[in-house]
Amino acid sequence: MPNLQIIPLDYYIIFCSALFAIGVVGVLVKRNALVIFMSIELMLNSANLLLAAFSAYRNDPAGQIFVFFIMVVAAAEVAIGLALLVMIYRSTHTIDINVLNKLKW
Amino acid sequence: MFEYIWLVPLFPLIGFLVIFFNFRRLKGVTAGVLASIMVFIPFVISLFFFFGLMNGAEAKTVELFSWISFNKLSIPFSFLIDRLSGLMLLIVTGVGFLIHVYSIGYMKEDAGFNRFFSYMNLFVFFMLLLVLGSNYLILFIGWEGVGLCSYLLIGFWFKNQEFNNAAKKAFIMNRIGDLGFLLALFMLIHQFGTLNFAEIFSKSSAIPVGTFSITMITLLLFAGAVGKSAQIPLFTWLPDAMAGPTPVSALIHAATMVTAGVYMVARSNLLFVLAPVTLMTISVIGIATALMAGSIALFQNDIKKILAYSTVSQLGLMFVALGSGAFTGAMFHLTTHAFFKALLFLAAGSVIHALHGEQDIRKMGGLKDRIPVTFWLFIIGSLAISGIPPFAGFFSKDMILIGAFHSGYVLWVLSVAAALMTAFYMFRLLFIVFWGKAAVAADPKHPVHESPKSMTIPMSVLAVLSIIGGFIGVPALLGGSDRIQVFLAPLFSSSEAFLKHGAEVSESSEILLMTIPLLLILGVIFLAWSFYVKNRNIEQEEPERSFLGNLLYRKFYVDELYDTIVQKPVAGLSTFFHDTIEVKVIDRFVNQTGNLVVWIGKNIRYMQTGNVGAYLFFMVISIILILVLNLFK
Amino acid sequence: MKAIIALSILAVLNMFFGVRKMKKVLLPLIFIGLIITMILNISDWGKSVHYFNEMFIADNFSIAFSSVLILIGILIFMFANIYYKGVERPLEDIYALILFAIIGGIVMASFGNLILFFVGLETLSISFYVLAGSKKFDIASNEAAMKYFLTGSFATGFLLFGIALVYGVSGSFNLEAINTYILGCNGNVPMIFIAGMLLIFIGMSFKIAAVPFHFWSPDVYTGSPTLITAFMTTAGKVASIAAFYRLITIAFISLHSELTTTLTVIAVLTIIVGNLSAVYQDNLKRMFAYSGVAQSGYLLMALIVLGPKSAGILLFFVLSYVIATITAFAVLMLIREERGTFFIPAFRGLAKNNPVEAFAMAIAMMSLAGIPPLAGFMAKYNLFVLTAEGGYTWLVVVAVIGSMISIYFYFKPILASYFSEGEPQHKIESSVNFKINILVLSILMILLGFLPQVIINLL
Amino acid sequence: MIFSKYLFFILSFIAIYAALKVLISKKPMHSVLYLTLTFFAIGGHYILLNAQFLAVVHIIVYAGAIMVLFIYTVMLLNLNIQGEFPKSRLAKFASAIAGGILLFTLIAVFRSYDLKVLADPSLNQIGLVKNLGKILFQDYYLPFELSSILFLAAMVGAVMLGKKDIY
Repeated sequence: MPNLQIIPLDYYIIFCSALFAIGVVGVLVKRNALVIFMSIELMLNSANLLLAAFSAYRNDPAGQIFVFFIMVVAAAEVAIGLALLVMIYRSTHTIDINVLNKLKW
Repeated sequence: MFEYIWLVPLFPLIGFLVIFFNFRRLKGVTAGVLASIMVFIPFVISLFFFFGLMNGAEAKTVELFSWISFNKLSIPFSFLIDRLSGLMLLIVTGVGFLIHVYSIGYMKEDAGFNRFFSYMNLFVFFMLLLVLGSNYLILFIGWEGVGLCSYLLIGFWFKNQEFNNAAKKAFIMNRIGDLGFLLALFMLIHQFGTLNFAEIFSKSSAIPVGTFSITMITLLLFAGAVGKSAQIPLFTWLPDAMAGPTPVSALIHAATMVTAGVYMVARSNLLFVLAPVTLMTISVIGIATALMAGSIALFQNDIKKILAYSTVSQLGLMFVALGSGAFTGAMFHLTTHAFFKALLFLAAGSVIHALHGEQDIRKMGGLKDRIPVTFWLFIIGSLAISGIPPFAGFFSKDMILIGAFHSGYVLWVLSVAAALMTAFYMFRLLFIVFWGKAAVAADPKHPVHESPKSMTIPMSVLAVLSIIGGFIGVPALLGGSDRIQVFLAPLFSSSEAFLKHGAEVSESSEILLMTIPLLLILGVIFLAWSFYVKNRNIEQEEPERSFLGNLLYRKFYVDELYDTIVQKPVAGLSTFFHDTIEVKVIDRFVNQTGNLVVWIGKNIRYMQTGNVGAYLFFMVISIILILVLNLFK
Repeated sequence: MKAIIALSILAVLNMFFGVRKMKKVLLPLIFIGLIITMILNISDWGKSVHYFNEMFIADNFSIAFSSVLILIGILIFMFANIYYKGVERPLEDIYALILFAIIGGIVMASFGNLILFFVGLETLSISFYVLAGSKKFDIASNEAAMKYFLTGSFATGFLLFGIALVYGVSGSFNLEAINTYILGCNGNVPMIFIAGMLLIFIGMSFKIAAVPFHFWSPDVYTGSPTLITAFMTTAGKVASIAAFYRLITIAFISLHSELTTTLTVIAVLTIIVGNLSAVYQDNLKRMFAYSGVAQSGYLLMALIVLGPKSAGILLFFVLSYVIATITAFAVLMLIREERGTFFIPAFRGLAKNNPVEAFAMAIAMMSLAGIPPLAGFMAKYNLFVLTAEGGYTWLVVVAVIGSMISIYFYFKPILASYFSEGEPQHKIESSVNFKINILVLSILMILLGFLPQVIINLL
Repeated sequence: MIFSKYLFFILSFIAIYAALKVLISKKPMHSVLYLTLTFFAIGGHYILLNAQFLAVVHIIVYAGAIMVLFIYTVMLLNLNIQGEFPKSRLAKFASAIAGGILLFTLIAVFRSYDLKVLADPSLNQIGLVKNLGKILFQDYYLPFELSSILFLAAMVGAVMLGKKDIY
């Protein structure tokens, strides 16, 4: 029996898509590596929320478990990403991704 | 006894491996002797096989191991020994052995002696694989392998950039042909579900004549043959390939590898007769090549280049035979051509050797008395190639001409013209090189000397073969029994039914067909004699003269007549073919294709801008495209 | 499963000895460990064990590809001492990361559930990000790592979103369950599911560097330390294509026909762009990067036509690619060590002074180019036959033309080492051990060319 | 339950506003802070979905660990004074268009399918620690263990990148 009171799943999907698109635009629009990382985190988070929503509306815990693993991976990725960022900063003294153009053609 | 067929390719392979891995250690002529033995043993085995086949032994497929098998498709690694491969086996090992022996003397002073012999043995191995393979895949592997060896050997003296370019050109041109071959293989799999000769040919008999797919397959196979056997438009690599050592030219670029195309077409005769369009294409391309290469050869001045163009021309004639359905004629000419062209190349090598590397015939002359053995051998070779009875070339050329006659008078006339050109340029070469005065003063430090025994003996054997080789195919008209026709009949008889012949040639007209070309050839030889012996009319690099001055300089009116009516136009045509068609059109086309690829490569890499932002942007665009195109159809 | 446990123990042991500065122990330890892992891995052959609630499936396919991955590990460590010749440090961290990446790869070849797939993929990727930047004071290496990280985690975002959509519709992460769901739809699969599937495929296309998601690979492979490049091109490709194959054949097999057009277009683009871009490169390392892109295109062909033999052919292709690539990289590393450059002239006169190295390089390049009768030829040949049988003749035509073009650049080092004029460079000293290793690999390439059935019939 | 709907809109608005602000802000530090705000809003969504465990972990991991790392980096490298690296207007415009098309594609895809709602999230118990813990350590034991390898790899990697050796 559909409960009219609950929030429709569509809302979550649209919200998550919007968040995902904002993340994508952030990656494309920014040159600051740090902000690009943050945008990627946004993308991951939108996927997380989507999974959690699906999981809750299906009454299936697997989705929430996956969210848990995505958080694990995101933490690891951020640790590595920031370490790389520091490394780049040490050699170029900037975090502008446009300076990464030695390798081309 | 055919179970032991795998021994035949095994020996050259062992030879290659042993020499290749010890090529620092082997001293003196050891490598050469070893390599020769490794070709001699297969030759002996092949002889046994051949006599077995002559005595009526059945053709046999010897499966060594299962190689590739899909649910439907299975390709065993197996050898096929039948009369066709038996004949080829004999040519490859026999001529190969003689040339190996010759090379011991020829290459003795070369620093790359051991390397040379390892490549030569590898070549023989691949050639045997090509000949023995019982399916198109093994044939293709041999095909690629001989190409690779030819490439290695053309570029053998790799210090010279020009030689290197020649090697590259040979490689590229062969690749273009191979593309056709490979596509044909896939189409064969698609059509027949197998690559085995026996299965394909048994299945093909059920297919009506002129089907599109068979026509495509045969045209693509022929494209492979065009590349390998140097036909129009892919023939220009062969003259350039003369950059390699002379024995290589003799073995690979005259006797064996370049004839692989002819062999392949003859092997697939049951497919080709199903495609009349292809057969006609083969005839047209063959005769065009024969005429074009022949006319280019008329006025070349490099001894090896002349022989190279001659090879192209003779291969053209073989294709004429194939195209007109005279498969036996093609194989016969292939055999005799292997003998006399190898002989001519080796003799040319001997001349070059005697003159310490000189290849320009204008700087030769009067060698008749100084290197008499080579001289006589050269005469035998020239008579054989020109088709003077009773030398080998007469009979095989006769068979081709009769085959061409069946396809129409025009083809016959053009083939005769090609044969006449052959006689002219061969005797021009002979007369210029051996008659007259020595063009270069004898250098006391490097006297002109006859070649050593290790070189003359193989040549003599080849000369004997060039004399008697034709007797395996003496036509009934001359009281022979045409043994080669009988020998190869099991392979070609079933395709006879598909060929529509013109009117049966009566005995009297056959005599005419035999004698008219012969008389013409004799006339052409006389012409060459009057040009180059009597009047010694050799265009040295001399100052430009006005037309009037020229008229005064050449006192004989007859000469002028010849000059304007015969020589000028022919020479003009010859230059035109060489300078315009070959160099400008074909070479340029090949080079441009290569350049185009490089140009695209050069520019396409700028897509890789080096900017991550751009990469990410491209990715997003592609993702959107993929999503939209897939979801909103 | 056993292989993963053994590798984890090995990695930890390796770090332990590394911290203790016992440099001499490390490589022998890793060799023994990897060989034990290989044996443990193969011991499950034919049993098809399903571990942990269908999480991890050790069927023959996964064991075969895991073995290839372990083999890559053995080969890479074989040549590690050449690359890290003058380094004092025990380098246990780099070795450990290589082992971790192999674990990730094995998981990717054996998963039965998208959660495990994701964890494996990320283990592999994170190790790769770090390894790419492991030459810390080399700006090219930094740049490679950063580019790889940015593009890689971006692609991961799309992959995750795709997984979320697939889960949202089908309600499970289990591959079999997803397939059951698709079958239950009776051909009326919702668009949202297809969108999710496409996003997953886009993520995988990124990992195997297929055009138009290949942009990272030339730069990353050029900038990374050479040994790592050799590792990443091989292990990354093998693991990703295995995962891709598993996804397609188990989860999305019923929707395969929907995908073929997209896959074909991607394969064609990949072959063309990869081969053409490599033509102009004189920097061998970069040339390898582009040619690796082209090879991905051939790999994709195996996913387009799925027959009973396509897994075997994929395995054979991957194996021949791995052996040839690592052999070529080994010689390349040696030359770089001595001559300081990756450019073609460094190969001049190699045949004269270092015949073994030149021979191995020539065999490897010819195998990659697909010259018969070497392994690479048989691999390509079988693949093309498979595709032609499936009716994709024009795809085969493109692939054949592509490999014709590839001969041009693959032959550059052979030409330089055997045929180039000019003064040959001085001799490069190399150990007997190294010579034997590359010779064995060359012989393997020749042997495999004659016995493709042995490998293909395994699966 | 109207209340929860309002809460959804408020949280969504905060999240999207903050997410946009992450992009618009010129100083990295501001971006980081706005991102933290977004994360808190998403945490609110988790609670709304009755996924308490995830909400807690989310706050701890993202707001607690990841954002602290970001802030640390910003301060360590003194990035705030570096300011912006502006992209050209065209690039910005193209990016926005691309993102917009992506969004529309996704929404169009979702609109075409009526997602079945099988359960009321406010009533089910799956998001509780007890339930999740049981499943995690029974069915998903293997990925859990493997994630320890992943962490080990990340740790080794981060330490290695931080050291001052050449290799």
